[in-house]
Amino acid sequence: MSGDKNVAFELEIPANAKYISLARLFAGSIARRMNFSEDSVDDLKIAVSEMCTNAVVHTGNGTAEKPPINIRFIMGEESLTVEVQDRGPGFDPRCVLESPPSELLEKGFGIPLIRSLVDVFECQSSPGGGTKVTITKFLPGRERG
Amino acid sequence: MSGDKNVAFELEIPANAKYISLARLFAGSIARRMNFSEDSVDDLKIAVSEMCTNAVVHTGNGTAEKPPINIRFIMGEESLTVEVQDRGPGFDPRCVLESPPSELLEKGFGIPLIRSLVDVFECQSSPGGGTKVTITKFLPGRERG
Amino acid sequence: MVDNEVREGSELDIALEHVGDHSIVVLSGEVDVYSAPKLRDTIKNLVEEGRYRIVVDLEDVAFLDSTGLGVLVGGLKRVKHHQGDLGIICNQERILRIFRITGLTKVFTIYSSREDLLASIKGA
Amino acid sequence: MVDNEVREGSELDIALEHVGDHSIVVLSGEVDVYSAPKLRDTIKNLVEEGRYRIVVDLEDVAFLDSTGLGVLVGGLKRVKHHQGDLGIICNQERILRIFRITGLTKVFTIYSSREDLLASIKGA
Ligand SMILES: Nc1ncnc2c1ncn2[C@@H]1O[C@H](COP(=O)(O)OP(=O)(O)O)[C@@H](O)[C@H]1O
Ligand SMILES: Nc1ncnc2c1ncn2[C@@H]1O[C@H](COP(=O)(O)OP(=O)(O)O)[C@@H](O)[C@H]1O
Repeated sequence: MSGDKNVAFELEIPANAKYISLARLFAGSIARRMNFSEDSVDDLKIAVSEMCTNAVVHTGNGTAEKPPINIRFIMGEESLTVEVQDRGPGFDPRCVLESPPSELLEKGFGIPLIRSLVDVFECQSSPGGGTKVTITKFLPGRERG
Repeated sequence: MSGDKNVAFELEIPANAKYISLARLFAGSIARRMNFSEDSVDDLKIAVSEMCTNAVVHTGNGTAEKPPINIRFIMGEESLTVEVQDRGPGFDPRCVLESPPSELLEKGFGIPLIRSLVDVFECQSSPGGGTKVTITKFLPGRERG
Repeated sequence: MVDNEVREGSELDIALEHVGDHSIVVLSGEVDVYSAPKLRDTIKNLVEEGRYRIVVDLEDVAFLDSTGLGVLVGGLKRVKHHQGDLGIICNQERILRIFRITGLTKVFTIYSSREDLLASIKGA
Repeated sequence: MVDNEVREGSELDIALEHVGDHSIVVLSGEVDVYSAPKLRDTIKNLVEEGRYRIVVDLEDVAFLDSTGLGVLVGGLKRVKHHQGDLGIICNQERILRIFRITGLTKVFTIYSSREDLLASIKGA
């Protein structure tokens, strides 16, 4: 896949938990075609799955006619960037945990997990404005330019 | 996957031959989740591949900054519909062969093959206006209402 | 060429086995936000039946995400309430990693195999 | 759980074998508009080397589309020009079907296995 600069793929799925596996599968296929290692493919599948899960859960998970989730994959020469955009209620990203919770909680693992599996994590959200989470993972030996 | 009416997925891929396999893979995954038989999954993968091939080839197959190909999957309760839209030169669909060519030609197999693998085939195109090809395949026992 | 992609489809199969007072919950497939409620219900039912020694076998799990972790932590809390325990059987690095990153290797008893579990039940 | 989805990636591997005056082109992977040129070049090179008895082994092909058919027909025309032949080895229904639908089962000599081909070479 060399010689391409920033090839983009877009995927739109219904805001419903049962279709997250398709996004994950697609993420894995793209990562494999970029020759990421099988470990990195796994990392990316988990990260994309977590991003989509948050997007779907906070958009109401198929409760009614909910706006779909948009996923954008940008294949660079040295990295894969994935953006997941929802049109849910949004939130204040400053409230998000940087690392897993210290008490024994049943939630709050998502974002810390994503952070530890990818090289760049960004979250644009504001209450009422939907959320866009962007991650980037570099091919080996290509980290941070 | 029952209980859903017309769930739609959208996929946008660059107009480049090397990404057609991703569209095919995605088509297969959707078809399997709808419980199409493995034979029908194959039929759909071939049909989608042929549709994307025509779209990509006639949009210049990655020769320059070409507009992407849009693929829409509509999961109905009884059928899967796939639309492939390109922004290529378009053509007069009346010129297309209904069945495989009778002389030994190296081309012209695409559309006859699609037609024979799916239940409904539609082509909207006009010279200069891009092309949208739509196919539908019914789940077994659900053919033509 | 076998095509296993079909099995990547967030399908989760759950089988139950009882060994002495231990209940083994054998998972196969993918544990994500779509399939996790099935696991949550299974554990909840066991606890309601008074079975507080639960071991979840993750050897055939192809994918596990934070929702799956949450369900396991929830199960652990439930059984602890009754002086029980919830452990996992897992020898897959791709899955163990997720527990390690989230600090949960310290929280769950981890058996590296079915034999490992059975030996520990016998030894007890 | 083995994950073979990776192999669904329109990768085409081509190996060549020569048996007497026959050249066997062994394909594995997917033949589509992206990978077909590789097959076209392989056949073209054989013909340029004066090898006009070509058999394409499709047993390990997971996917073949109209572009692949076109390349095979092109190869057949080329070798016919030199009084040669281009056959296929294929026993996979999913692939044979494509030849049947397009009327090409009448055009290509089809061997159901490698043994079938070798027997016919010997018998000739
Ligand atoms: N897409 C989103 N839309 C709205 N809120 C979100 C979104 N993603 C994350 N959040 C907020 O961030 C919090 C932490 O997310 P996460 O770390 O994934 O854990 P969990 O989802 O288990 O709470 C969530 O509880 C939620 O309040
Ligand atoms: N998306 C498209 N854009 C423009 N022309 C198209 C498109 N799809 C098909 N065609 C026209 O229809 C013809 C027949 O297509 P097909 O049956 O797939 O065979 P082939 O592509 O091998 O010629 C093509 O040669 C082309 O002229």
